[in-house]
Amino acid sequence: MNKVFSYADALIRKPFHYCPGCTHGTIHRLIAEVIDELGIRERVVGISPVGCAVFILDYLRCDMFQASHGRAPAVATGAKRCRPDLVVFTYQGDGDLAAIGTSEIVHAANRGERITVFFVNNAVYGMTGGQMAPTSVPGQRTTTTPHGRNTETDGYPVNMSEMLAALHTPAYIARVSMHAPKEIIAARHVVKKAFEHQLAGRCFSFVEFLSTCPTNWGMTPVESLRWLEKEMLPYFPLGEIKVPPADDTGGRMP
Amino acid sequence: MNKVFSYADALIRKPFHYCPGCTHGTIHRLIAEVIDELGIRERVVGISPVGCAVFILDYLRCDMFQASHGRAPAVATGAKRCRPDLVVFTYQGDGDLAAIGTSEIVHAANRGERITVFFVNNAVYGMTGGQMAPTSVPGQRTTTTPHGRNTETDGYPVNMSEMLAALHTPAYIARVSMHAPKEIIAARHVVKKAFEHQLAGRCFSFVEFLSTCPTNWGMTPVESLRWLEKEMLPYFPLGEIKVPPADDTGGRMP
Amino acid sequence: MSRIRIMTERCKGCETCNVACPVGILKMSESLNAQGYHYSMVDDPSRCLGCRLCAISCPDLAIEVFAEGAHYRFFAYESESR
Amino acid sequence: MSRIRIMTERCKGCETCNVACPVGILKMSESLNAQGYHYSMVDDPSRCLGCRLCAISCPDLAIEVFAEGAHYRFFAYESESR
Amino acid sequence: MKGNEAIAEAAIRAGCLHFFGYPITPQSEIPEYLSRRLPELGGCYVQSESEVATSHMIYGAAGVGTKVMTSSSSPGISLMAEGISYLAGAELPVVIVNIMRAGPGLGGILPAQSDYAQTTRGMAHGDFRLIALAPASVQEAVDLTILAFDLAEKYRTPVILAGDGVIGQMMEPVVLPEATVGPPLKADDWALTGCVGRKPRKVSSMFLDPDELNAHNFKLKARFAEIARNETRFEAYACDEPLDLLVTSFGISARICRSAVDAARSEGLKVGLFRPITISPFPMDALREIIGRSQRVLDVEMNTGQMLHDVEMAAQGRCPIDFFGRCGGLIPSAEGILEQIRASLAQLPKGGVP
Amino acid sequence: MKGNEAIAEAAIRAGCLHFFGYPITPQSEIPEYLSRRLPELGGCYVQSESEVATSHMIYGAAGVGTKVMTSSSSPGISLMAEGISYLAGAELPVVIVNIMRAGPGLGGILPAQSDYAQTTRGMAHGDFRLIALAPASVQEAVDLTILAFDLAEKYRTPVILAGDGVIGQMMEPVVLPEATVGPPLKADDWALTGCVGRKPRKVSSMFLDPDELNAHNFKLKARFAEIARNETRFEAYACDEPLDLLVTSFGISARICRSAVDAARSEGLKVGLFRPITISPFPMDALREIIGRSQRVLDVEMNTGQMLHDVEMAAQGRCPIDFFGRCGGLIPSAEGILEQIRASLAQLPKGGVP
Amino acid sequence: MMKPTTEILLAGFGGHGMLLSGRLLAQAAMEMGSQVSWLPAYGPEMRGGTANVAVCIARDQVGSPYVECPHILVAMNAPSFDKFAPKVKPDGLIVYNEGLVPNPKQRADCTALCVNAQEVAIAAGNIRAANLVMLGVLVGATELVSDDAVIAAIESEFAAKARFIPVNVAAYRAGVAHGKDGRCAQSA
Amino acid sequence: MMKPTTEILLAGFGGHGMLLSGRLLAQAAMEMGSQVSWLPAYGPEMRGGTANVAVCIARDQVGSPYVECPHILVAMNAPSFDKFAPKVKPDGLIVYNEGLVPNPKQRADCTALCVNAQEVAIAAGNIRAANLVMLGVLVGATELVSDDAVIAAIESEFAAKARFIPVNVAAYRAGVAHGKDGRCAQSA
Ligand SMILES: Cc1ncc(C[n+]2csc(CCOP(=O)(O)OP(=O)(O)O)c2C)c(N)n1
Ligand SMILES: Cc1ncc(C[n+]2csc(CCOP(=O)(O)OP(=O)(O)O)c2C)c(N)n1
Ligand code: SF4
Ligand code: SF4
Ligand code: SF4
Ligand code: SF4
Ligand code: SF4
Ligand code: SF4
Ligand SMILES: [Mg+2]
Ligand SMILES: [Mg+2]
Repeated sequence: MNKVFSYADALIRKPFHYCPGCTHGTIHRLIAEVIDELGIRERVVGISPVGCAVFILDYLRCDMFQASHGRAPAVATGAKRCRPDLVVFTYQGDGDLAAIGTSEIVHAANRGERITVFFVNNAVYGMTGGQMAPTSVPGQRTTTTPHGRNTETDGYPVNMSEMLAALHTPAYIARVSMHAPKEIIAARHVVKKAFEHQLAGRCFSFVEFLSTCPTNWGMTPVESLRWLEKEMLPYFPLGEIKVPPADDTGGRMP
Repeated sequence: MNKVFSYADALIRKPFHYCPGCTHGTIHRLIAEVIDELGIRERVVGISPVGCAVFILDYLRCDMFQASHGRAPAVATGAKRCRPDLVVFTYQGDGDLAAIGTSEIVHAANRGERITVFFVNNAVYGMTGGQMAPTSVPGQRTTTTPHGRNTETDGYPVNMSEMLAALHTPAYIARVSMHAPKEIIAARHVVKKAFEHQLAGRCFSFVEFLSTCPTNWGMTPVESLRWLEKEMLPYFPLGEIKVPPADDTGGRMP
Repeated sequence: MSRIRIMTERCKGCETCNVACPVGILKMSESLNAQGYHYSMVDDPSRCLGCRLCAISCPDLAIEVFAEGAHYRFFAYESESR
Repeated sequence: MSRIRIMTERCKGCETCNVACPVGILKMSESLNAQGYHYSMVDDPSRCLGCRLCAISCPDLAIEVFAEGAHYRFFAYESESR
Repeated sequence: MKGNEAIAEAAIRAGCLHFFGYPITPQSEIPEYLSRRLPELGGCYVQSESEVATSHMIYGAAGVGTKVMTSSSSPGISLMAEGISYLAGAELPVVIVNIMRAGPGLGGILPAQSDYAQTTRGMAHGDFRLIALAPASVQEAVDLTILAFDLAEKYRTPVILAGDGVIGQMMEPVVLPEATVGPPLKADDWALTGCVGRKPRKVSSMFLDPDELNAHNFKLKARFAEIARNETRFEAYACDEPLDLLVTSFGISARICRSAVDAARSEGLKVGLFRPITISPFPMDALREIIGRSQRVLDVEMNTGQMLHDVEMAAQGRCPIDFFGRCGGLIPSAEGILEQIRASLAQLPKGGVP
Repeated sequence: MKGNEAIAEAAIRAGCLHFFGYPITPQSEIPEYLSRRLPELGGCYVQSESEVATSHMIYGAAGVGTKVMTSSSSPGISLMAEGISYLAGAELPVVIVNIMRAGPGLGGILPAQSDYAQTTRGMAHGDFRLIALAPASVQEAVDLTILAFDLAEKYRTPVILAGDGVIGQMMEPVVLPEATVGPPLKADDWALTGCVGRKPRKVSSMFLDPDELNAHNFKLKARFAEIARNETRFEAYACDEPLDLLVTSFGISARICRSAVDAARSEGLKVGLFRPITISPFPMDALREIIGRSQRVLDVEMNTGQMLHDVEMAAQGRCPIDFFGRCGGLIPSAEGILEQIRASLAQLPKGGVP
Repeated sequence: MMKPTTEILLAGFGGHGMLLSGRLLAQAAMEMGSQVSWLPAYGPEMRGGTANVAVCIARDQVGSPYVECPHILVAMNAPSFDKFAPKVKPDGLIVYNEGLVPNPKQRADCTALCVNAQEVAIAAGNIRAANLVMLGVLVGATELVSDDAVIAAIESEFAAKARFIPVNVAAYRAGVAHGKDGRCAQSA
Repeated sequence: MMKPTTEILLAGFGGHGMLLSGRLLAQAAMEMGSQVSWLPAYGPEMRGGTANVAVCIARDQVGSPYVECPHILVAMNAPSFDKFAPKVKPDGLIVYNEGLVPNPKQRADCTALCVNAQEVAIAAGNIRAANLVMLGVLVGATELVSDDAVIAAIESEFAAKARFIPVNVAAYRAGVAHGKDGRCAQSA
């Protein structure tokens, strides 16, 4: 019999330290599979965030930076501007990208850095123990919203993909989810497209993953897949939010 | 004869230090006039930025903070949360608000702080001598874009109003211009509306002013009014970009 | 009957009022004020409409406008309530 | 003919594969693995479609899938070019 | 009570009902606790988007006359540097808690004392020094939190409570002040509260006239000198007689040293312990006096030797100084320190070691 | 050449073709100059959105093996604090120019030396010290810029060029190195360049194992000690004989002191000048030796007394130290310093003043 | 066994609940008028990895809250046993879980006590109460604190989830019985 | 007049171009083999306010580039004159613009030279070249640098806008003539 599904080469064969059911692992795998598929592992420099996914450093078989909390897009800018031949991506959580790193992501997008950003939105600060994130949904209980996120004092969840899509410069912005196999399959194609835009010299590609945090959501992994679908999708609709125009030849959009 | 146009009380009668033709002065005046008209001078706390308009500190007859570069919305958050009875506004340039202060403005907007933000977009870093701003237009020559802003390396101008309007929370976002008397008149009404939203307890109102910087644009004041109209308007369309729904009663939007 | 008063010493010679005046009665002085600027002057005061556009446009608050009796408002600037 | 292999020691017992399997042939073990988790097991291997959905959903890379000969692909996952 | 929670509750008892902060290990219990309590008490908890923003939120809060606190840990404190300089320049009373962890960079999340130099000397650009208090127990964390608010108000200055992961994470019984909520800030004569019936005010750190800024800086310097005169605090433990060895240490490591010193004294060794409570202003004179009657000094820190600099300054070369540092999250054990005490004593030319 | 432009051109001559920065007075000529020159030379100039971002852009740039520089002024440097700690922790060679202005807070934009303590001690959280070089002329700014790149590469550490508004704004003739563009960074053995034919690498400051982080910190400490042994630089001017008064000063104020010392010597006064060129590591031993043969010390700074701390450390209480500081944008004049020299000499118990 | 300060280290995996056992012990001692400290050693991961906690109980002041060489070790699993048993002070006590410590390397100079915590917990009603069994063994063997004080601490800890109180108390009592028994004890 | 270091302060309003005059002077001196420094005092405002620059010319090394008490003051307007004239060193030289300094408070111990810079500049072809007139007076009176060196500096400064060279040179030469003349000179 043939193996029809196995490890990606770009993944180091070391068990993930993530909590049971945490979809960070799935997202790592998708990225690794696409790196393999595109044959770019030796050109890739990845940038890990501060957040649970800081450990992606230890899981990918390619050159990796560890960036400070929120600043991965700035690190990516420095790396890519100096070595345009590299394929540069960041991997960031919602605290990292949508809170402390807001400036860096907005301006990397707006300058049109030729990088790819993977944004893992699990609606909570995972690593630090489950505080409210800017992407927490209304009513969501976290360790700093004991009675649920109150829109009167905390506002509504920030929708980074739409916000970045309101800028003129960036080439590709899409949102995918990890809550069901068919969404994971769709996500894989989106990851590939995002890298392909970078390889084609197009500026800034961005993929938002809706992801689970069973531990801090206080649910079983299967419950959290359901919760993601039911509670997060209404605030974070899936799909390609911005794509380069059909006649784009690789430079900026007109 | 009756005086039909004169100083606002909320303005200190001290000549502006701004360059000839700089429309910062006009914007100061509009704000002062509306403060007078609404009779709120003694409840107002204003927050000055770092930029040419840092000196608004010396021109308004109300309590004033000086905030660090870009952080005025955070200062406003601190002030308003602790003293909800105050009427709090920030006054910020494009370097201040659209570059270094991106995080602070996005999150003040997204938390729905009950403050009013006046954003003066003159497409350049005025105070520091004319470097490129995130809002500089393609081809615009500045001291750090000697051959004009190059969209291939610097991206397109960031459109803050549209970007913030992509968020769910903020109540009111509008863009006005200083390039002609009729626009100034329109701007005055918008300034008033913005304050009124705050007074009605609605969250976050935001007014973007297109403004001139004759000195750093290297033009006469009259030329710069024309340049604003011709070069900036295409990237920064005027109008109300986000308004509360008609049935809004003063709280959050639904 | 309307008239404007230009506070010459506040004027920075930007000419914004000159282009704002719908009847074109403003021009710049030959001589310099103490700040070293050519300042704005009214050429033909009798034609002033009292429309306030010059004052509204002046970035340096150098213009006041006066009008006789119940002044006809060409447009709303301040709220009527005032 | 298809079959899957669950690397029991990598399994963290999250049950994601259980709900992903379209034919419902996966279930959790009674006993614990060395990490202390109930692990996923195949209940009725003969019914496995080789659809890969379990493996695709597993966050911990604990499942490999094998198929006989030219495997019928239910959907595109990897690019065909590979 | 857990140290972090004790600090949070102490702040409330000191009258602080407004907190702005960003999550970071190992201090997250402080915001978590306050996010629950403050709204109940009519105050506010705001989770900021970053520590940069936090430092300016407390600037706004203090500027309108509010007792306010934030807390963070090492990397977060670095991000507040510019804001702290503004707070110092504008003379705003705020309390900033730093539950230190191991650096530099991301480092690790385990306890350390690696921000001593930053806290006491070079917190940010410009001429200013801050008050910094270093507790050695949960009870002292409570007492110093309350003192921090008092000093901030009295001298119109930011005050740093310099704890570490051990203080933050450990549980000990504590006695809290009786009052459930302390008094508000006295700021009638300078806060921005709307200019009803008075002239408008400014809160600003901008002085474009160099003479004014020069005078402002020397005023701040004089104020710090006054603080040094009035508020310097330290613990001199078993330091009454001439010593063969003086152990110097601050915060939690001093607490551990105390066990080691006890053990050493029970062996008959002439060993004392000097612990600055105000690590800034540093109790220079007091330490110098005790060093003056010590044969040798052993400085113990959970870093590579930062307070060491101040100890050397106090010693003025008058006696040899040994250093024992564990960092990166390692905590020196009383046993390890005792061993080091013996090693230091063994260096003494004559006597000292029985 | 204007100081800022000279620094910019010197960086190019040192082989730096990549610059990331955010505008701030009084250093804006550096980015302006480089925004023109670097693209011509095939390098890049990127205007960042903030100094926070800048410090991480240079982290990315250096991490892929690029010679890189940024420049800023005091408040902007504070915003880089966290980033600098990461750079230090990850051992990345970068050059950071600080054209200091008056603080704290917004302060003013005129020249000052008010970031000495920050630069030399407490730049950020965590255990690390940096190399900091303080030029006293435009020529020296050029030389030290080039040296900064060398030292950064040799010791894999960030290096601070600590200038001030005077150095940045003044014009003086300079001699530049012949090479138009210097060599690239040697980073073959650690940079992230894509893992072709080798194992993947990491650039990180994270060490979750406390033993590893402890070892890392002590390694960094040992490296700094090595730097102190090898690279400490100073100028001792007219210090050969025993002195009635030793003037200590750094950077531009030392240059002004030199005129005052010249004038004093021409009056027959026994006055010398000690100027650290590496303000970090500080030339402690050299200064201590000279103070050993001086009656009195006069420390002159454009702040309220920051290097003073190091001078006191060197003096170890052996002789009285006077301080003369002007700050907030005020520049001490040679005449003013001369007066102060006379006043200090007048304090001497006997002799010294003719 | 009571010293001026008694230093106890409780160690296990992240999910084992040793931090809670330690907290109950500290709480009980405090109620009985002792000075106590409770210091967890935490890791960056939310789950997995060893988690241990140092509890010091003193008549007067607790000196160092950090314990490298405890008087008493309570080890839930093999990694904890292997890491900390060698550090126990001479004449110390080691309580370990024989279910998860298959090959204990015994110390000649210490007393050892063992119990199959999971088994006892299952018998008491819930495998997850194994940490309370361990605590019970410790208290049964040392009488550091009174059963009443521990049970009061359990009741206040689970006040919000009262249905868990009985099984935890049962597990604790079962542990105490084992501890008093001194099962599998071997003295130096 | 040549000292080991000659310290010159050129002062005026922001738009007056005194910084440029100073730069040309420094450039010329440098070309002639002297050591020089040029240090502007800048303000936060883009326009308005006084703007002044210190130029030091030395045979060897320039000591302090910061000049509080200059040997020579070139004052374009009254505020500059009033602020700096009292600080000029005894036996110093003060060049001022009589057009904008209506009531000069003369120093008994200094030489004063005056010119109506704007008038002379208008005569030379452009009122904005008044700064060159002032420079010319200074050089004419002191011969600190040669005319050729100054003119070379002007030419390189305006290389990109060559059409401005003639008027600037003319204004400079007119200033030199006035300086040599010693018009309105009054010695101590
Ligand atoms: C400057 C700074 N502030 C705060 C922290 C603490 N911190 C570590 S991870 C994190 C947030 C993690 O949340 P997210 O980015 O959503 O990632 P997740 O763990 O949820 O994947 C925070 C606040 C830090 N390390 N540095
Ligand atoms: C942290 C920090 N960085 C940079 C500066 C320098 N700076 C002062 S004003 C300014 C930009 C001004 O531009 P803008 O905000 O557009 O205001 P404008 O002057 O154009 O009105 C900058 C970069 C500063 N003061 N502080
Ligand atoms: S805490 Fe949440 S995000 Fe982090 S590993 Fe666990 S489940 Fe995943
Ligand atoms: S520099 Fe520009 S923005 Fe600043 S005052 Fe002058 S014209 Fe206005
Ligand atoms: S009021 Fe109207 S008409 Fe009269 S001068 Fe002004 S703009 Fe012209
Ligand atoms: S708009 Fe005002 S400042 Fe400008 S020219 Fe007219 S009066 Fe003068
Ligand atoms: S391959 Fe498909 S059918 Fe087979 S076990 Fe997995 S999910 Fe079920
Ligand atoms: S999805 Fe993977 S980890 Fe989860 S139960 Fe199935 S095999 Fe185990
Ligand atoms: Mg998250
Ligand atoms: Mg601007």
